[in-house]
Amino acid sequence: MAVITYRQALHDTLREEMHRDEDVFLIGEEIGVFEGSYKITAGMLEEFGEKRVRDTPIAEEGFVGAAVGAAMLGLRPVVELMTINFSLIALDQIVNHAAKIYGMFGGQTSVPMVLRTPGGGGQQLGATHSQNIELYYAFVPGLKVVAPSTPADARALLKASIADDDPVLFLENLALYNTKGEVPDEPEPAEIGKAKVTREGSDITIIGYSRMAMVAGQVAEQLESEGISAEVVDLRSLRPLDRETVVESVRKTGCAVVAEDDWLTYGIGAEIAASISDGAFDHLDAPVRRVASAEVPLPYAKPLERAALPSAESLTTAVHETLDAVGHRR
Amino acid sequence: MAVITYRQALHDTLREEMHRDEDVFLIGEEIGVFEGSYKITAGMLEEFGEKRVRDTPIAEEGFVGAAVGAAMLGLRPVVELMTINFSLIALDQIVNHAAKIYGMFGGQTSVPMVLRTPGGGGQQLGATHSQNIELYYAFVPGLKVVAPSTPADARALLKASIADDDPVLFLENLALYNTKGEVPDEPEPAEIGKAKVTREGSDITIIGYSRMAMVAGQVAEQLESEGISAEVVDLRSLRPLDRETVVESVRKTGCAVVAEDDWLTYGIGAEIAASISDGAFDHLDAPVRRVASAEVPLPYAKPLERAALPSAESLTTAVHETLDAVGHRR
Amino acid sequence: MAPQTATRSKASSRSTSTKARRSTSAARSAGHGRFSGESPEKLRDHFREMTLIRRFEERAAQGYTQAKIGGYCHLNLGEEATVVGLMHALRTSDLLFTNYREHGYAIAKGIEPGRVMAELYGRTTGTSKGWGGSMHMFDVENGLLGGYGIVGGQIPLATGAAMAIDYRGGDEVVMCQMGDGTTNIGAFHEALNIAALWNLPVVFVVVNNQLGMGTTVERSSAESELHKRASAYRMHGERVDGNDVLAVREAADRLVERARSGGGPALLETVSDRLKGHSVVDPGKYRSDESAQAARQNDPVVALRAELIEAGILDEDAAADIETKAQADADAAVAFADDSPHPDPATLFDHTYATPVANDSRRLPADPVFPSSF
Amino acid sequence: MAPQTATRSKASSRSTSTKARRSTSAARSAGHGRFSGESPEKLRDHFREMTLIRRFEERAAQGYTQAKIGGYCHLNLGEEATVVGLMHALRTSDLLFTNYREHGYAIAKGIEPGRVMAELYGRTTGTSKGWGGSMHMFDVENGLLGGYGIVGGQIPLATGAAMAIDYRGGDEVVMCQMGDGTTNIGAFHEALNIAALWNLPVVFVVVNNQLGMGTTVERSSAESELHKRASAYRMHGERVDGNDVLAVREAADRLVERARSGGGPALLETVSDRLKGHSVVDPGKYRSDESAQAARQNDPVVALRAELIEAGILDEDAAADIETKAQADADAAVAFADDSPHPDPATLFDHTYATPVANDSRRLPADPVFPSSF
Ligand SMILES: Cc1ncc(C[n+]2csc(CCOP(=O)(O)OP(=O)(O)O)c2C)c(N)n1
Ligand SMILES: Cc1ncc(C[n+]2csc(CCOP(=O)(O)OP(=O)(O)O)c2C)c(N)n1
Ligand SMILES: [Mg+2]
Ligand SMILES: [Mg+2]
Repeated sequence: MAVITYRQALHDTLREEMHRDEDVFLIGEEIGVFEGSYKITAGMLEEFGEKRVRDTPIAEEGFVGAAVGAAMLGLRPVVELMTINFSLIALDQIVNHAAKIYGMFGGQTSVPMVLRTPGGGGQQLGATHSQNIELYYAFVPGLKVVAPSTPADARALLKASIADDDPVLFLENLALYNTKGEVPDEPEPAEIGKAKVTREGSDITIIGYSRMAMVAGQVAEQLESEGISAEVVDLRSLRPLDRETVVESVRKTGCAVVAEDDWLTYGIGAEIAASISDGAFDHLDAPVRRVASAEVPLPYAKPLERAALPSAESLTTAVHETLDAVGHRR
Repeated sequence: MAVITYRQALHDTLREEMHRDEDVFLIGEEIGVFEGSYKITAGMLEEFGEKRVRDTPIAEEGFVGAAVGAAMLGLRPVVELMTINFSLIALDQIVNHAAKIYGMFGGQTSVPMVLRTPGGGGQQLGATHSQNIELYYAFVPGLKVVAPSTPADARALLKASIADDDPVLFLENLALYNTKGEVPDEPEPAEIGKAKVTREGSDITIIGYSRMAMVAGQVAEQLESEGISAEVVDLRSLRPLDRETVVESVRKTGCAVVAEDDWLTYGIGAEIAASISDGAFDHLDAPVRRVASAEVPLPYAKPLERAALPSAESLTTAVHETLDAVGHRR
Repeated sequence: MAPQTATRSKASSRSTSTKARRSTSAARSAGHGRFSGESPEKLRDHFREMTLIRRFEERAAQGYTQAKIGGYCHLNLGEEATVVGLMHALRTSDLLFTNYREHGYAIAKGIEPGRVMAELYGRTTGTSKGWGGSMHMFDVENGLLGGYGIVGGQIPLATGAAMAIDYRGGDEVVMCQMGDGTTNIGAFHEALNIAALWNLPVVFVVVNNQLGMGTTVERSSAESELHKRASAYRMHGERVDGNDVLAVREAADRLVERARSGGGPALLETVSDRLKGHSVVDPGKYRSDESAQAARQNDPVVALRAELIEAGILDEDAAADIETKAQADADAAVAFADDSPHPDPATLFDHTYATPVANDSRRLPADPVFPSSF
Repeated sequence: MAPQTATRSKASSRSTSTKARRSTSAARSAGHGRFSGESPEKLRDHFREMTLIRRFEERAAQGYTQAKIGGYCHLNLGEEATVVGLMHALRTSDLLFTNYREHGYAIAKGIEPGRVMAELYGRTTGTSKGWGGSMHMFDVENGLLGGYGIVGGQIPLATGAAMAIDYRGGDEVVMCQMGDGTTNIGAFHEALNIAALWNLPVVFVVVNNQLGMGTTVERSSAESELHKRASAYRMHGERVDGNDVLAVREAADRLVERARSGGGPALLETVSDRLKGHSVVDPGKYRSDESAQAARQNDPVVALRAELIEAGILDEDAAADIETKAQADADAAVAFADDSPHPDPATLFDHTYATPVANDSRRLPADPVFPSSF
């Protein structure tokens, strides 16, 4: 067990997989000479050479599509999309091609590829560079979408994603790269499609993924000092979605808050709230509450950006108000 | 009042708006010489000339972006995207540009444009040509999304969309073009952002939009003959979303089924179900049920396609089972 | 016909429409000389294949009208010389990516016509087990890596396949077919740049049938000599008469072997006609009578038949035999398709994922989100 | 320098890097002759503006280091001659679309430096009221129709603006700036084709600073003489020395007036250097010492100063005065920005829609979906 950053966990795992399997290669903008916009691939061009660490022109549709084509022939490309915002340009190749090629041709060829990309706001990057649009992928049958919140999960899920024969969108987050956590030296690949109760509790369930799963853990810890026992569920996989783990927790606690970085209306949390309201119908003591971004094109100026994004404070408020609604004593 | 098809309603309204306002023009693939893939614009090139009915190369990103740029200068382009499936290629221009230009530049220029596009499956067009991905637009602040289900609403909402100073995604449906209905000769523009109770009832609420709002109406009529009184809410606008009208109906009926053509998980219905479960929490007698497409890349073969898509039958089953759950006598 | 290269500055500036085409009479006057060095058997084979594709497509149109075939249905009528010429340049192990107008390619690449028709009929014996339909044929064994319905979608994929061949040091070549209208989409630009930059073994073929639906090349492409667009990537580009099976074969052969031996990608433009509408349902009203008439006069199947007879390579009887056989094969394909089973709705969830996964949704529309047991 | 056109076949094949640039000594030896016919006042103006941009960008870098500026921050250091030369070709009513590296353009197009700095500082007095930041400046009055952060995103928009001008019969011209790396994205291809096809009044400018982040032109563009890519659209293309403000101005003037008088779109490539990293935070480790050194030696501000002094158009004192004034203006811009108010969080929902609409969500993260009153 070593304590390393999320960035390091990604870097180590990529290297390990590159050593393990000749068919694994990296492709994306600025991953080689520039060493990656967020330095995940630092040093890897030197270690593995141009064939396996491939800098591309600025042509998201072209190089993502090329990775799909290479995967159809059995290579295992790991694509870096500089941020999820730029993935829109490649969306046709991902949604209409990567996700459909296996089914549309009757199961004749699989598309074993991983698309790594960070989402997230809070860096004053403005409306076009701060989005949380994992929904665009999580919605699509044929894709798998994972969203680790810890270095350990980043490592275990990246291993699983590379081993998987289907296209996997691997969601990272700008705010997580420098976070630290314990990572087993020889981790097992995680099972894609499984959520995890990362903290047990009895008063309320907080559900999150990616950055907000981390925030949820911090809030739960803080709540404990107030005498509130919050259970935290980290979704980890957005597609497939592990409704059972979420619902089981809420059946126990009787109330829930969903924490997400994306916009509220039609966001990931809508499905979580709908699923809880359905699966825990007889157990819910209050409506499921959602904490999400304000529905605006995210402004650049710090005071506006701060007001628009969910945080430990807004999550705490929602937990308190939900507990008030169920008559929980603090 | 004349009884006309949905196609005719669109055609008439486009002509009328072109005559009313010189700044309105049409742009898209095959809308002129070919008269439109679905013939909405038949005869209009001849009537209005090449300047105002502009055939484009196959370049969705290019011509949609050009329409955005023209709208920034005050023209009012009405874009036809041949089907919503091809809109993915233009998504960056719609989501990162059209939707954000007003806010990102501090409100200095609006983008008054309409994007008309049909969605829908059921025509054996296969996985890439049968999608219901209105979610991609409904999710985005800065866009407005309307989805009329009748010729009258098609006409009234198209007028409202062209009059609106923001980018509006106007969702049509392949299965609606030939449907007929009464249309007032001099309609008022509809108010964007408002749902409508299209049929009153007391036992259950069925919520739908676009094709499934029409199917919901047919099912409700059929149910009446069984002695079931179903209220139907046609959302009409997906963004903004009129939660109040939906919730008020369910507060009255005590149970609800959402009918949608898209995939269930993270689909439009998730938000509807979550909102009902929240806003009608104390009035709901059973979980909100969703009827949606099976989560697969839609196959070509008819028996498979039929099994995957929602229909009057599957909606009826869901209504029956929901009424059973609340103990309603039939 | 001398190859025209877009990378050389002296590329001729013939217009897109008729000039690039050898007129039938010119072909005839070339007489036997034009076929010298060709094995008569091979020439007859070309005619046989072109005729089979013609008959097959006619039966497909019929099947569509009878509602045996659904969705969109785009035919290769008028493109038979191009299809056969191109496919003769490929080995079975070479990989082909096409657009949605690919029935003829599937057959010429070696797939049984019955399996192609069965796909149109949506049957389990089809090339894609009925999951793909007319636009989405696929067959690993014969190296057809897919017909694709999204305009331009196949171009990055083909480029990636070539990258994989290069990565592994294989000697296969990828051919990527597309239409004239498709050269205007972003994916074309991005992929060709990448292919040239990385010197990948891929030959891009623009089948210029002079129309994208109802839009002429001149109304959609600012550079209407499409092969010249290769120059934006320092890529070799050239144009041939798409109605001339030998010219197409020669150019394709040369460019495929060039790519195979490390010479890099190329862009080949073939110029021909669309004999019918964009798809079976399109009456083509936007087309002038003269243009439709001219297309019929350039019919490559009719022309080759006449040329082969004039050159003494075929006689009327032999030609008729070939035609009868082609008709029988097309009919047999229909019979095979019609006798084949429809997919069982129970298989609906069989092809969402290659690696099974926890919590995958397998819900039919009437099913609740949670099974009652939960 | 004679214009090189990509549509003419004899375009020279100089390499991208140094050859296209006039060396400082060559410029010097051109002596007074090179400036003949130029008004000395205008030449001093060019130097003044270039110096102001230089000082402004240095202060922006400082503001970023002090965390007064957030997000990404891309500077025009090394591109001052290009920026000033281009902007002098435009009228106030002409419209400019740029990428995210646009501070200098905003100033040279006529916007008060204080408002540009205030945008970087995220204040209400900024060009976009603090909503846009470094990458997203906008000002209708001065015809800046936006800096855009998505690579290539501005190209279709600019094309559409030109379409609107054409639609209305106006005489404005659109200029669309972009970087070298941007010529590889699909939007470039789609938009240039459309602009050429419809003969729109737009001049596309590729500011070839020879790097896209850490990627050289040769590693990203198969045709590295980027102006030649215009030929794929039968569009006029040419290349000039981006370190030479007069060469840039002359070419831009000519192409803008050509577009204004119905001559259609053109592609102008300017070749210069990036003096610093891609953005303020980039140390540029991937760059060789020689390349960075060469860039510094080609510094266009230093070169113009020396040339003007040698030609007797400036003396040391006058030059120093201009520099002092530029520094004072940059400092004043900072002071203005720093004194300006931050936006009030209560204005968060002010700019989602131009036409108010029923049921718009105005929820803060901690707010419930339904107000308790519902
Ligand atoms: C991205 C996209 N846009 C539009 C369409 C609709 N469409 C299908 S075929 C076609 C015309 C293509 O013309 P061309 O490339 O010349 O090929 P051809 O049909 O002539 O073989 C169009 C516009 C599509 N399938 N995909
Ligand atoms: C679609 C898209 N992909 C990637 C990026 C990230 N990115 C920002 S600037 C840049 C390099 C652009 O290079 P160039 O066009 O030469 O412009 P320069 O920065 O040199 O002015 C990249 C890759 C982006 N903003 N948008
Ligand atoms: Mg064509
Ligand atoms: Mg650059």
